[in-house]
Amino acid sequence: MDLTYSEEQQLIGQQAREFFERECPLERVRKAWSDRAGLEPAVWKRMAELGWLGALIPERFGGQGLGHTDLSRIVEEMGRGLLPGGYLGTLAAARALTLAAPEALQREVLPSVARGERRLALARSGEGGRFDRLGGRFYADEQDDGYLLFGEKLAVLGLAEADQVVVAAVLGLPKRIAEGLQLFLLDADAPGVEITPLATLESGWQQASLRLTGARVPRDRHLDAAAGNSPDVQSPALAPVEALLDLALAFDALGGAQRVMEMTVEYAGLRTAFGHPIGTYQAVKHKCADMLFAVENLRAAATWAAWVLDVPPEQSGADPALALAMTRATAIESYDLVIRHGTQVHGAIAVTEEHDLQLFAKRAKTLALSFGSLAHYQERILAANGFAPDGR
Amino acid sequence: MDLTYSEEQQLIGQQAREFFERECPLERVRKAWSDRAGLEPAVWKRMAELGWLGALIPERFGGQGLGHTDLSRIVEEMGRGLLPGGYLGTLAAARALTLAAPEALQREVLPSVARGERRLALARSGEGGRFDRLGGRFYADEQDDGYLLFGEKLAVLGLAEADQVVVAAVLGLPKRIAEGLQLFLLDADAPGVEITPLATLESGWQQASLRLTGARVPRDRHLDAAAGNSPDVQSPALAPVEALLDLALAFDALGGAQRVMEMTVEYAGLRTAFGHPIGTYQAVKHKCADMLFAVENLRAAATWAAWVLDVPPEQSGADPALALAMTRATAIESYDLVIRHGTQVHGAIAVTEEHDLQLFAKRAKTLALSFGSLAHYQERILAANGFAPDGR
Amino acid sequence: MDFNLSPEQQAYREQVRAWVRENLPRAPKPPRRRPEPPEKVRDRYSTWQRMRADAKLACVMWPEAYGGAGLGPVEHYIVSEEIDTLGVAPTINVVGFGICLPTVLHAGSEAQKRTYLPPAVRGEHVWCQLFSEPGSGSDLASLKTRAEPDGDGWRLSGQKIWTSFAHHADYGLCLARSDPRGEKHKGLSMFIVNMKDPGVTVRPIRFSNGEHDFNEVFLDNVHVPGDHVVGAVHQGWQVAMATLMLERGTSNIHVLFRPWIQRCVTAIRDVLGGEAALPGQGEYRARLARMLTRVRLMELQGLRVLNGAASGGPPGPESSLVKLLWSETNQELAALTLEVLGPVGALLGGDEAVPEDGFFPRNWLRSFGNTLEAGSSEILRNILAERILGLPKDAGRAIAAAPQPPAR
Amino acid sequence: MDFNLSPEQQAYREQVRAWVRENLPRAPKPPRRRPEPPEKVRDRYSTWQRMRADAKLACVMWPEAYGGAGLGPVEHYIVSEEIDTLGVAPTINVVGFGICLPTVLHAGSEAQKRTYLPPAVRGEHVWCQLFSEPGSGSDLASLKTRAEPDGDGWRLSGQKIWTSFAHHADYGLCLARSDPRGEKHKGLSMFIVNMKDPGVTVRPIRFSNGEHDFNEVFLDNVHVPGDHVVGAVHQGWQVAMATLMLERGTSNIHVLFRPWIQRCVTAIRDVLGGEAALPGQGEYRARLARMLTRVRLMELQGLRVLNGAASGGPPGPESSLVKLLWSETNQELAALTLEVLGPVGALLGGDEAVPEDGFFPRNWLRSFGNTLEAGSSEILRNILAERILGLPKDAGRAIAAAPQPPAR
Repeated sequence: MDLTYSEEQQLIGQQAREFFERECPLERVRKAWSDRAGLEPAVWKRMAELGWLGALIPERFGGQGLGHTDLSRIVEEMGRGLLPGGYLGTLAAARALTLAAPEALQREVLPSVARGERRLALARSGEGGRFDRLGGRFYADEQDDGYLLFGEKLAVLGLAEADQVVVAAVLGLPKRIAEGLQLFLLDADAPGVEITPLATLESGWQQASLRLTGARVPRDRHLDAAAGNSPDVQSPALAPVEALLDLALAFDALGGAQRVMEMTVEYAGLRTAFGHPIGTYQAVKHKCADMLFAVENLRAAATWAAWVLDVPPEQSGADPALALAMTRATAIESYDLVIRHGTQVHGAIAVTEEHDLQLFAKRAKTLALSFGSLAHYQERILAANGFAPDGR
Repeated sequence: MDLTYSEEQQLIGQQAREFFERECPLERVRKAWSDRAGLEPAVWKRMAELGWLGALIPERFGGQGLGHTDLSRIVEEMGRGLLPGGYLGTLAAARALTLAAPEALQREVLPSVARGERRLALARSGEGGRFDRLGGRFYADEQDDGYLLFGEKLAVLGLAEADQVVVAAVLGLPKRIAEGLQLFLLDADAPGVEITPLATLESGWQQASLRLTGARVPRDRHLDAAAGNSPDVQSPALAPVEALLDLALAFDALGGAQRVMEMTVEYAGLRTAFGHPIGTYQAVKHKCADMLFAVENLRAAATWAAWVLDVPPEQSGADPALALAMTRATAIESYDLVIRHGTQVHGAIAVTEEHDLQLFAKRAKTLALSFGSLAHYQERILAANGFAPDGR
Repeated sequence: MDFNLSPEQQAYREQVRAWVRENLPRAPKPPRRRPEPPEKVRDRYSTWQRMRADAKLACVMWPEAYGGAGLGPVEHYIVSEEIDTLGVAPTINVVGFGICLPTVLHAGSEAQKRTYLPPAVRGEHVWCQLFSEPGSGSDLASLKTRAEPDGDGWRLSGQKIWTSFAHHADYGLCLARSDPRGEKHKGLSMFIVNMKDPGVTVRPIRFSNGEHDFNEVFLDNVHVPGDHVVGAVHQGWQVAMATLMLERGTSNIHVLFRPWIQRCVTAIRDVLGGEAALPGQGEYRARLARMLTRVRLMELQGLRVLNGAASGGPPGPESSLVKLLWSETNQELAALTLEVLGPVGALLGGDEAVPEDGFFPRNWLRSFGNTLEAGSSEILRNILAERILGLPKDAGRAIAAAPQPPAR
Repeated sequence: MDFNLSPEQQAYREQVRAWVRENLPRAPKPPRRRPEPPEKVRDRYSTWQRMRADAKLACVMWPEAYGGAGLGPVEHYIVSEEIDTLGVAPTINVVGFGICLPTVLHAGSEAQKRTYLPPAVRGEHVWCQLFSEPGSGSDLASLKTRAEPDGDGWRLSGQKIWTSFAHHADYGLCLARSDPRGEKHKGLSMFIVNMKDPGVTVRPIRFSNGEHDFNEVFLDNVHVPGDHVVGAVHQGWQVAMATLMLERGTSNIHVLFRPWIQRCVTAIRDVLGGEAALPGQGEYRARLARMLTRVRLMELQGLRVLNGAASGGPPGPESSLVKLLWSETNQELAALTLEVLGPVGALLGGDEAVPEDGFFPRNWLRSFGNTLEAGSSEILRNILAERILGLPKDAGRAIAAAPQPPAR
């Protein structure tokens, strides 16, 4: 047992914090939000040079071949710095390609991703357990020379800046849900691909809606071609990619929540009322304690979940789906509590545009709403504990 | 608009408080609980003399013909004093007789109830929206000369000491639920009536289980005979009796919660820690404020609900079912909060048998569990606000 | 026990409703474009307020001599319900009518009353409240703005914050330290400041949702004539407290929340009433039932306040309860609505699926302020525990009743 | 990052399991009748403890010289998981092993260690902790029990409360004021009191659910020999604190809650898995999912504490987090279970439908104590805020680390 980060992992975290503080401080985040511009290309390029865009990509394709715990050190700092842009979209889609795509396609796509020259997004049918347009609903109609893709999804992270998008679609049957999702790689500017940027609460993530009206995909861009084209075969990449995204979102929450807590504790020690620092009053003090409770619980869950993904299931003894569901549920509730208490302790100043706290509030709410609800993760927790679905 | 009690109502409340403090202080309540004896017969008799056993019974049958608000002044004090015994059972069953029974049966039963010579209980099929044995499940099989009653209910308030019991049963169809309940009066010692006293968390209420295995009821004890014996006809007495019980349970909670709050506030002002009364610490102080919030909200809801029952619907402009559902939901949540905060402020002493607070904790929990759950009332609130049932 | 209005009061309500039916069509129209330019906002406000004043449906509790209707709190409540909830015109003088002008009414000189009250009723002047300061929020009595004698008047210097609608205001009611030797709530005076005077600078503070109600106000050697002091010199704290006590029973703020609450409830019903099962809908239903109950409790506690005010007694604990109820209920309901909406709740626009042009996320952002403005939840709980339950004050602190900035 | 035990530690676990498999059948049998007479309780305890001691599976972290096994915190944790959770024998010496005897081990003289530790390991002696007093709970340092010099020893007089298992105890570890001039935590000394000595009276305190763990202990001029002082005279507070710090990392109390938590989860699953739809089941499911997550967090924070203890560092915030997690989770889960059970949850017996002989309502009553014992939730939040986050102390209060009575 060793619940500490390796020296290397500590260094990654430290480097990431310094990098984001220097290259993208909150003033730049604000500018990216108001311009809806995402991350500056120069910063993206430097992240590529640091190897972060290829963090999980195998070394033979120009990546770093790191593990989830290594990666988490970077993503936590992105959450702390509210890094704008579609990093998570590129991360998830590249992971899908790494896990499922034919060698040739990986060779074509991944090195340029790692070099920062190609941005990706991932659009899933059924994200967060919703099989409507909000959760995504895509299907692939087989043709002689490939597939035609149809369907839509309201909000896809990073899509507004993506060059290509990996779509998880049902094979053949528009009404079908849940099982048999397979992956396809589409060019963002291909015919039949409609991308509409959205005005969002958190304006950094480059979210856009995706509408596919018969977008053509040749067979060599069907990632799961080798797995067979039966509608019952689920892409083996899907579960690990979903787990990766859940993990990344949880670490983003951890970094943000930790920072809001620090801001709040500092303020509570300085601001006085009735002759004493407000931190001397238990109404404030216990809110701070509850923030610590929330943050440390999230840290405990998230570091555990990263480890679960890094080792084989027989070694962790844990169901990755349960570990990630608990971690995401904790992330949603912890970040929410930290934002509410942090705002209440700061007072009215925290509700103004000029205060940084509200930026974190917007990111936290988007994390809670856009990628699977608390209820979705709770149902997964119950399912993993032997409960039948709440169907009655 | 006048949201104050009349002078008479104030007097009733004052008289009731003094009476219960004198005639049944908490030491006697404790004894009644440990002996499982209910209220002392002498006290019951004196309550009859004060007119409280016939509070809602028409004057021509020896009652007082009071309204719900008048009655609430007594019941609130019963809750404050944790009065043991089956008062509420007698109250509800007598109300059912008053509203539904043929004149002759009323004349036979009600005067002796008002004189304190006859105790009643009420057993409903489907209490709290549950149509299993926990909520009650009775049906009446028609015969030439009357009905045979079958079915069972786990816990009936006051049944252990009742002479007679009013049973709400489905006509004819053992599988039928919800609609078409009609009322029957049974002697507690009749053949086919099985009454088993229960060991309960709150040991004063004389709860017992009722099992009917073909108990015979002559036609003149079928309260709703005039309404017809179709299984689609619901006894008109049922909704108002249910409302009366909900109201009484809410006022019982109000009286108890108010007293626990007073005990706690007094303790918080006296007990010191680290050189100050614990009431100076916001962790304690704000718990007390939340108790006040809970109690005053319950008072607002309960007094309104009593008024809603006292005036015609077109005058109150309110749906009695909604008013009572909101009141009971508030009663359950408020009493629960007061108990939890009261215990936490008192510290370990409140968890001991010798402390009075735990008596209130037991009564509060029984109020929350035994007569319709919080969820049941919440569903009724939604239904009254135009929501379809949560069936999916 | 009677929760109904008297027949006369019900007749008054019908009268108000009849006026609304007739005059609503003639009311100024809402803006086509947002944000609406300030002069348009002011125009709409003045036009509608003038219509109300002409019909004696503005400031109905004020004496007729000052432009009111000489009626009681129940009629005031009826007018709030029937007119204020319509959302016809911007509420840019809500603080003026709620705090500033009642202070003039209760503590001002006859000349001040005749000068300031009638034009305000007619919508000609807008007022703002210059109380809170950057370092003095809940602990208002620690304020630092100085008033120094200057000839027959005073010179005011300092910084105020959280000043609602200062960018529209003609006058500000300013609490400042007139006696530098006075500590805390001693040595303060209440001044009427002309917001157009030299030395007054207004800087906007935007909410996190982009709306602009609040401002910072900088006072730099602003000259205030001697007859602009309200009440006695150095008695500003007492003036503020007395007004606050009197007005607490008639704020009716919770009534203004009804439309917002209804929008949320409707949006939730639309989603939960849909065909598809939503993960978590059981919990959402339970929470909504709790909120619906809270809304009812808010109305009932509001009636208890009204009943107290109508019978002339001192305000009881109910006004603090009403504040806790509307603030916490609106905040929780705003958050619940987003959860029920799901992914679409995080969107402000760009897609036809976004309901009501992004109202719900903006409403959620704004609702954070509810538990801070007009008395923070923490201060209110202290008040309930200390004033109503009689618990001792916090160790090392002397609590003072802080006049609070009002809510939207 | 590695959440797994080392191969050696896993091998140790297998060894412990093998011993359990072999010896559990020979363990003393649970009582047929309840309440079990005290001497039977003691018998069962001693027999099982002796079996463990013979197998070197008791107090494994203590040096072999004093009856332990000289192993580390991880092995101690493994033994807790594999043996303590079995519920074989009553835990009447849990306070002795958790606080009293570690104090002797860390601060006692060599003679004291040799005298008291080995027989306790073998189950021959039971200890209790005489710290809390009626007027001194969270604020332990205000305790009033006096120790007056008496020849070569001391005379103790005072009243102690919340003394778990005093009715079984042979010895008590007593914190008393040896220097009457000392204020608060100065001038206290730590004494070993023979509970059978004249002047010691034990009065039971029953829980609201009828169980009896706690007692009041009256000390009336109890003579204590001079060599029964643990650590230096007047240094009792420091002795208590040092022990507490050392032991905080290895209490493993949360592990003991696993069986209770499992019973509740199973009961809930039984009801919610039934055929009929239950009103509110959606909300119950959400709350249960939250509780299941909390249980996992409790285990993870427990591992973080263990990891800290194993690496020899000073205990971090995790032990307070573990306390908050087990106490609040167990309490909420106990209440949720009753709600899910519905009407049958209010019954203690008298009907075959009552599950597990009324365990669940009794468990609910007992759970009220969880957020009070072993550090109240309020004290723990102060500790987290002040010691970890560095917030200032409460106005007018100097917080002191109070050694707390342990949980069941």
